[in-house]
Amino acid sequence: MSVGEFKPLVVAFCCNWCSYAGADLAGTSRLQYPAEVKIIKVPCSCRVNPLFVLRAFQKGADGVIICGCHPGDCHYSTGNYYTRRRITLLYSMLDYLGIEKGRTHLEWVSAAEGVKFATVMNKFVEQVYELGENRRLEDWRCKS
Amino acid sequence: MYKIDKDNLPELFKFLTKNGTDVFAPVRKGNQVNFESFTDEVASTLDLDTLKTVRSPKDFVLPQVEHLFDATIENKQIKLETSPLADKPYVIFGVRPCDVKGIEVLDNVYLKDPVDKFYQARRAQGVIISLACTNPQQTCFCKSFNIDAANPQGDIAIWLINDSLNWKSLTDKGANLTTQVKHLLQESSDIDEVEACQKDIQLKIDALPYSRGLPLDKFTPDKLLEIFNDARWDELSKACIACGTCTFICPTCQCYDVKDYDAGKKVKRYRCWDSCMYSDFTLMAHGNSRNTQKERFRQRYMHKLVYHPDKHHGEFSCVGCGRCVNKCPSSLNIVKVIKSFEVDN
Amino acid sequence: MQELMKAKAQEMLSNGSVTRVLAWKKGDFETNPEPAFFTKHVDDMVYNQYCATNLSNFMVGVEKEEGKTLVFLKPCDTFSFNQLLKENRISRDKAYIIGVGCEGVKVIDEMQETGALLEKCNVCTKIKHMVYDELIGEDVTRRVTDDPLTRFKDIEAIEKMDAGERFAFWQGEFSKCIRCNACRNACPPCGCKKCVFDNDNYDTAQKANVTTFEEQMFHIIRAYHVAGRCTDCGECTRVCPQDIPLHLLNRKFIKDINALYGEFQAGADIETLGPLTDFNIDQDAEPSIVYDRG
Amino acid sequence: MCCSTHDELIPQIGVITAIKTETSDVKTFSVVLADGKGKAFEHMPGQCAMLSVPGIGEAMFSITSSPTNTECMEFAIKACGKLTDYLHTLEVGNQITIRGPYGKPFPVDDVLKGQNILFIAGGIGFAPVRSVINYVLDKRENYGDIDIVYGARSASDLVFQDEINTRYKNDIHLTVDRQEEGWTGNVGFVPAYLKELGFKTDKTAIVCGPLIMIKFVLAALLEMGFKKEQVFTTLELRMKCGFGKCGRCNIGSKYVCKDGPVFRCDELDTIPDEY
Repeated sequence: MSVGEFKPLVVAFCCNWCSYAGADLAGTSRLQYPAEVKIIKVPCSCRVNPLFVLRAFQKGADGVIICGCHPGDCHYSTGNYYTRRRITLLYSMLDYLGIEKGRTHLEWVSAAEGVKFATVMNKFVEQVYELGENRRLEDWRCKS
Repeated sequence: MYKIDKDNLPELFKFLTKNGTDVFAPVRKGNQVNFESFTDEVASTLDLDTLKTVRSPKDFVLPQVEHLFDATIENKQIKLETSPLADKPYVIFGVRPCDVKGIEVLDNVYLKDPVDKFYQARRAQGVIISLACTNPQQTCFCKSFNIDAANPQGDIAIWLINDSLNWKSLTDKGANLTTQVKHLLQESSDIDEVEACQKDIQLKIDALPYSRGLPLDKFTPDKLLEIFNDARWDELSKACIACGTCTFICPTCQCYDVKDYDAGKKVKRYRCWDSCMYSDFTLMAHGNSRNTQKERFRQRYMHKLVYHPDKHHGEFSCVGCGRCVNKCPSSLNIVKVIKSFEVDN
Repeated sequence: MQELMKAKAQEMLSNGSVTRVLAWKKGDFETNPEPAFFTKHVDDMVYNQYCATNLSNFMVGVEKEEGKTLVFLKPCDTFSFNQLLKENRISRDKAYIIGVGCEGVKVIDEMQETGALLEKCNVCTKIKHMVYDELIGEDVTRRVTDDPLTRFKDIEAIEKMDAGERFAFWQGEFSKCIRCNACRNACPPCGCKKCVFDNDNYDTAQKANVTTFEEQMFHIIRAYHVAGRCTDCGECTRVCPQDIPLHLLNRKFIKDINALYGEFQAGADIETLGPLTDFNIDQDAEPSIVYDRG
Repeated sequence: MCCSTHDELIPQIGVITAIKTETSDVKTFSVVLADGKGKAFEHMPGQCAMLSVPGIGEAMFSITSSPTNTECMEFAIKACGKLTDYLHTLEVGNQITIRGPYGKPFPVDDVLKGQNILFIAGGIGFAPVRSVINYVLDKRENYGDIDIVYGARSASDLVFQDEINTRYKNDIHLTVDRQEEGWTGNVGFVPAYLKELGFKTDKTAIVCGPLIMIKFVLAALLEMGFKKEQVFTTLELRMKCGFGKCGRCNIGSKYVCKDGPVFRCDELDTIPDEY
């Protein structure tokens, strides 16, 4: 693949109750967000095991974004408080290992924030475009 | 016999790599010495003084991972694309006498009925240049397995005396390589010097703590059941934490697993080293024939000391390199096992 | 000290107050004692500066067995014991803990002293036993440093590199990994019955590092699974046959946890919630703190 | 052997030409080469083959058909693991990979020739035995009397019903573990039934089934006056290569894949009890 053709793959883990509904709202409101984003619905953002993030990269993702309810709004009361700590540590570790910071992101998106969802996705995909193809966390077997 | 100065080795290696032969030689990185591919960058960190590389030269004939084929499934049709066999010549430089024997043990498994073609191809491409152990260490017990550290085997043998390498080719492969690099070697007839070096090595070996005879005569195939059922295995295996360190650094451990990796567009099948210390080694749908760590631990040592000799005319599949003595997290090792059988029950 | 320990162990075995003794047994050399269970005589027991193994981990193995176990623990090993206790993997009443002093564990190579102490001993601050029934001998444990931050010096050095350098550094280290699982098996909190890397239902169970990705994945996930539970006992680095500085991963988590969620030492007690099983509604930082710093 | 130009670990491609549902969890698959060249290889009764679906796994299966079946090879497979579950989802026309044959067969052309043979099988253990029975029936003149004792957990777990009702009808004695409606045959475990039937000892026995059954059948046979030398059995352990290299299927110094899977029962006394 030459550089000019680079089209990233972005995986978005969205919580069922807020962010996934937010994405829905973005869709029904006819707001544009990039087709590079592939959404995976999870019951709660705290369902996202660090292994999921790594495996998304392994299978060819160039960026991974996790979306959940705003702190305080979790459908399960406290799920996203755990997410907050876990993902902070994970991102910090990835940074420590020399993985580009821009490849991972976490954003709180409520069911009412269709606009925010679209904006966040646009911005994140743009950021991944700038970073280019994921090289540091890739598994060549899944690319060839 | 030939000679070459230690300082001229990089030149020799460069000549070989330029002519399409990969060279692997012991290179120091941090606290460790391992066989690395020779490049200009590593020339300054060549290390012929450290006795043992952490990983054994088994890597070159039986790599930890070997791709077998790629499979694609399209429209219910399976297509296989077989991985090519090794076809690039290489030289492993500085293999210790015990490790040379280790490769011979692997040969006896992989080059016989049926021949393993991947192994055979790698083996055929390689020239082994062995290095006598001028400074054997106290974890060595090669003498117990009748390996002469002063008389290394392989294709070419080398004695390092006062920074100069005494070079003697032992096989046709070795002779061919010698001819190829003759212009970089000097003729030599210092047989006395080599003999003196050999004597010196043998004296040092004799003085090692483990050279005073391990009771290997206790391990004979006719006593297979008796040893297998011995109560001592319980005690011996208690400290084992079921890691694969001993297996993976061992120059003769030969078991492998066959695995598939589904990479989306294709499935990659490869084989990789496996360890009998792992619980899934013998796990089947209906159960496990070796359920406890004691059984797994016993399997490893029984294989080395009884099963392998039973199948291969009395040849032990341990060469006394001492790597397990050095590296076991729980300080277990084959010497402790052998010694514990010294007294009959 | 060794003689006191032997006498005590023999006494407790003989009068039946314990069924077995977990300690170290003499090896072929002075330098390679192995962890061992004694049930009758303790003649072969030793205790010296080569007794490195964290015996707490072996307590998990005898949890299901009958009777009480007398176990000798160095100060830092007691943290692991507490951590295991907290996770209900061992029970307190099945152990009789005798705390022994520690002057640091010596590094050996080819069964010979190298003159160095284990890295963890060079930055040791764990001088007190966290849990014990009895302390034996005079206290020989020495404090190395009064500055608890000393142990984060190496981490800071890596943090100061740029991303490319960090990546190159870790690639160099991870590429040495032979996936022998020694770090996993020697680690007290790493105790899943079926490790995700052994579970055939996932394609993470590949047994070997086929690609550089798998080297990274194994170590990131392993470190992450013990984040907030790692007592920094240093067993992973000690047992690694390939000398990978694995403690630098675990300690990075500890450093982050301390900085973000307040000082925490796993194994210091058995009541405090672990940092990853707890939260602070108002004060926890957002993950964006990672993007914002340097 | 297959692919003489390349390594033994590289399989051939086979295609499933028929699937017969034997019981709720056993299906018999007929396999030929995908390139239309017929059977993948010739084998002898008791030998095994490595079947695989790339991406799912590879495992050793005994070949259920007799070599006298010149058209295809059959495998009776019970769904009990990752690969076997997947195989059960396959349809006629799907491809799998196959390599073999592996192992030492039953000595049908020497020791067993001219003998009266007693076949004893339990559950899916009938699969390898069927290969021998069909071989013997197809070369009937070479052998003496034959008897088959076959047991399963319930009547619906009996495999190869068609053949039981036709070809084997006159020679077979069936038993199920527990009484059930509509079952008129014997009820009880195989070893007990065996003693009840009370065979003469002028036979050679071939036993296959769950390990625990093999052990009890052997005890029963010895009690009835059989010698261990008269009894053959076939074992299985986890295998990866199939030819004595991968190092896991050994019992003592014998590899089940290469020195077995068929063992004469007196041989079992010389190897450790680790199977």
